[in-house]
Amino acid sequence: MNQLADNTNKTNVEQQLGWNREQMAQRCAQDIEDGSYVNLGIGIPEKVAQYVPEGREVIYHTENGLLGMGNTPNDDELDVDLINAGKKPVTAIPGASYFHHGDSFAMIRGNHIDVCVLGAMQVSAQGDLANWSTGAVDAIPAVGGAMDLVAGVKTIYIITQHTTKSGDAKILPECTFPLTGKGVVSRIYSNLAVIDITAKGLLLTELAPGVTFDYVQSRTAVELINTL
Amino acid sequence: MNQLADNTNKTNVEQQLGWNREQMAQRCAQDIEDGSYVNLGIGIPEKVAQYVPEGREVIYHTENGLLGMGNTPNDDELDVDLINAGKKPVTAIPGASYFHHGDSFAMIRGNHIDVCVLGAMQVSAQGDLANWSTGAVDAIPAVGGAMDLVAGVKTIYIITQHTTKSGDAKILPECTFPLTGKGVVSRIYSNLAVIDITAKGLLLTELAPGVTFDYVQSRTAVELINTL
Amino acid sequence: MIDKNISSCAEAVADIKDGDTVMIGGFGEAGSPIELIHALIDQGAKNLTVINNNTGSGRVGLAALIENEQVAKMICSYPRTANSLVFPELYRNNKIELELVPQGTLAERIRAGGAGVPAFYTKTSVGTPLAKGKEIRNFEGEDYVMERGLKADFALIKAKRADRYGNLIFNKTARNFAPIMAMAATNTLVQVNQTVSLGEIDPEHVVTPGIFVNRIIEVTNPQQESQLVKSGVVYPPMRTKVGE
Amino acid sequence: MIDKNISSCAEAVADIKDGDTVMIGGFGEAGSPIELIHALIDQGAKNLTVINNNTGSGRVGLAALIENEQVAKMICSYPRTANSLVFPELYRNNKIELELVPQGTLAERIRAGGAGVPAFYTKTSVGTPLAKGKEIRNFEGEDYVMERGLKADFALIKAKRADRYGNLIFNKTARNFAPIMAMAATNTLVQVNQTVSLGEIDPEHVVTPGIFVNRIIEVTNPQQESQLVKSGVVYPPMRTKVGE
Repeated sequence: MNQLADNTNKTNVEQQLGWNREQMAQRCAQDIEDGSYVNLGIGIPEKVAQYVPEGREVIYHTENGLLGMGNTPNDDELDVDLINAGKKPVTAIPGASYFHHGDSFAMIRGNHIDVCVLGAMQVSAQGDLANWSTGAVDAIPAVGGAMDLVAGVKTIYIITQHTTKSGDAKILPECTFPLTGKGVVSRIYSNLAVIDITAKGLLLTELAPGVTFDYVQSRTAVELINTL
Repeated sequence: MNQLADNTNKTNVEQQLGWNREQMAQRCAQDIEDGSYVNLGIGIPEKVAQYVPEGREVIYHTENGLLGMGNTPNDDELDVDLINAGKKPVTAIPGASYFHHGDSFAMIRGNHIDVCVLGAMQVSAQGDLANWSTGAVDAIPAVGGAMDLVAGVKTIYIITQHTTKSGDAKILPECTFPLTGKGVVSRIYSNLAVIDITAKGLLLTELAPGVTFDYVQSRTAVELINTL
Repeated sequence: MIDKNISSCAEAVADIKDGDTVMIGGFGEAGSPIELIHALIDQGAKNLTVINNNTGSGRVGLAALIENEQVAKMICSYPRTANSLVFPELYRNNKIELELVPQGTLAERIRAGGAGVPAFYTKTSVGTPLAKGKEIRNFEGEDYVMERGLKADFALIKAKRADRYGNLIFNKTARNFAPIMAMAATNTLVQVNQTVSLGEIDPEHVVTPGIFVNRIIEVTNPQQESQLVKSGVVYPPMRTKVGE
Repeated sequence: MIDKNISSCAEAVADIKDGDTVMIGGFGEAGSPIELIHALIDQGAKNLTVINNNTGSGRVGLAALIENEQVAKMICSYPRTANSLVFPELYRNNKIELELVPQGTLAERIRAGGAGVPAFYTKTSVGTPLAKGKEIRNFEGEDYVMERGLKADFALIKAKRADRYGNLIFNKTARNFAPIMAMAATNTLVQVNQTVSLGEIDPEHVVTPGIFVNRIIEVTNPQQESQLVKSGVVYPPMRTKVGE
């Protein structure tokens, strides 16, 4: 494990620096283009949908068989047979379509989905992602659709706290947790910065308000290239 | 080529012996069980449908995407978008379903169709079938769905003239034409006899009226086992 | 005459044998054939391999089948859910085997099994622990892992409507795994909310053609897993703990 | 705003390049996108690899595209039909390449290409000349041949109805290869008899979800290949023979 030197008792403060959860989702949403087909992971990624700038029409895919997922239903619209991949009730927009799991993952595996936004436990300098298991011996392993999404979707965005609750770096030379996919991540939206993963290295392209490059670098176990 | 010894000028007489085309189809139809899913090849096999005994309900599959194919349409029912695998107009029965080619051949390849009735150029003692090409150098090769059907359908029945127009045997120790499939044929309905292809050999189980075992044997390039 | 309707869930599951592989439709509770699963609990077949995306929740449906120790092995993508109590305990005590499969690979393996494809290649899981021990093969400069088709002796699924030929339509995202499981099982047993006459389902709208269906049981008002879990229902009702 | 409708077949096919691979829907004339094919003839891209079950009939549609010497290679299962005049002549003169593929293998290869599967195994063609040179592999005592997924730069297909998202429904057996070709092509161009508003196609009835569709052209009264052939129509109208 990559442990940062001075992480004692800094945790909560650190995770409150920069963008909060809503703002990370909002920042990511700016990069969702008009007309894209998008799959949003459970947690903060789900929030991206509400922040996509007006005037852009985006179609949401949920891997349990719906293209054109709409908002959370009102109580009177609830249907136990209409849920998302997180098993929460959703709605379907006009122009939606239902299909079975084979077809749904054909969309994913066949490179038809433009963008998938996921959370992360660790991301490596090469864009490897670990987000399904800590590898702990007593844990019940559960992967869901994460490996299919990272292998098949054209662009993978990650929204994550820059460090773990205990202050460990999540952006590492190599992931120490079991991988979800190798070389799959394009961009990270953390609470501190926006970082692009490129062949040249990790490019810091944007800083959250009140955060410095040096500070982000000190929270990152890989050398960052400052493009600002 | 396996040439029979005394085939000169016998051709037409020989092909008129025993069952005619309608009777071969009718004989085969007796073995189509109630409730089966059946795919019928172009030519004589197509005629089987009209002879299935009353009281049996059989569902016909056509590989271009229809389960529940009905009769030939009247002129006022014609729809160029509703055809069979031979590209002839058909109808759909109540309880039919349409699907795309991927799903249609999943039915075939996945062993879901019970019976397929096809024509043959040659059948070997091991149940190898040749029915798509003579291997002639100048011919335009065309295979269609024949190889998929013989590989995937549970039971393959063959309806064929016992010998070629020139009197050559079509039931041979080995096929000399390019194969459609190896070890795929279960039963042959010829104009002369019904022959089962088994691990023990070729069992002659039925003779057409006026035909003797010895006569059939003389028209067959493989030793037959007489079960009568 | 083709009539795939039968009169009870008990009759539907009667011939499931010890050691059989059983696919069970549903993604969480959406599409879960809870009445058929409960009939399988009553029937008692043991040592089953069960294929489902999850492992059930609470102590009803699939979770109850597992709690009743009828399942030797689960093949699934996500054995944890908020109300998953039964599987984790048995798993930690080595009383149940788990084959963890990425969700899309699981779906494609089932589809392949039904389509007569014994094996295929996918990029999913390459470079991860779930590819361990599997053949890796390079096509056009990219690595892929070979995955095997999955078949089953039985599929237990739920649909919205069926005719006597077994043509099925589904309700919204309750469709999920049911159509591909229907293809991959030797015997597909379907509980439907409503049976209709031939011709009432438009041939253009059929999702699962009848050829993939063997038995239909009308269950007009199926129970809802989440309601049962919320009410603390346990199946079978008399049981309070595994083995008692 | 997503609106995949465009105004002409010419605009739809404008960026097809020399050397591209083009899937063309249809089984015989059912589902043949004849107006799109004629637009491709007008456009003139050469050296194409075309994937279709057949090779067209008469001197219109796909046959006319071949006669116009735009097709370097055909991938198909059945290049002969009653009215197939053009392909046989070019083939015998070594002016066109043929990759003959069993129909179900062709369908599965296209479906695999669209589903991100680079290769799969099938029993079809084992022991026949069409398996020659291909990898044979034994699973559970049975031999299978490895077949590769097929992709295309463009798919030209015909549907009955579309909304602006590109959701499609088809008419009867004209559906055939269109849904899988839509999946396998980078750019899927669809001529439809009718365009409708969002929501007019029931989400349960959508056959091809819009994600697989790029451009929609409404052709209200498409020509019928068999009628054109019967009337002796030649496309383009001024041509009487190849090369003139």
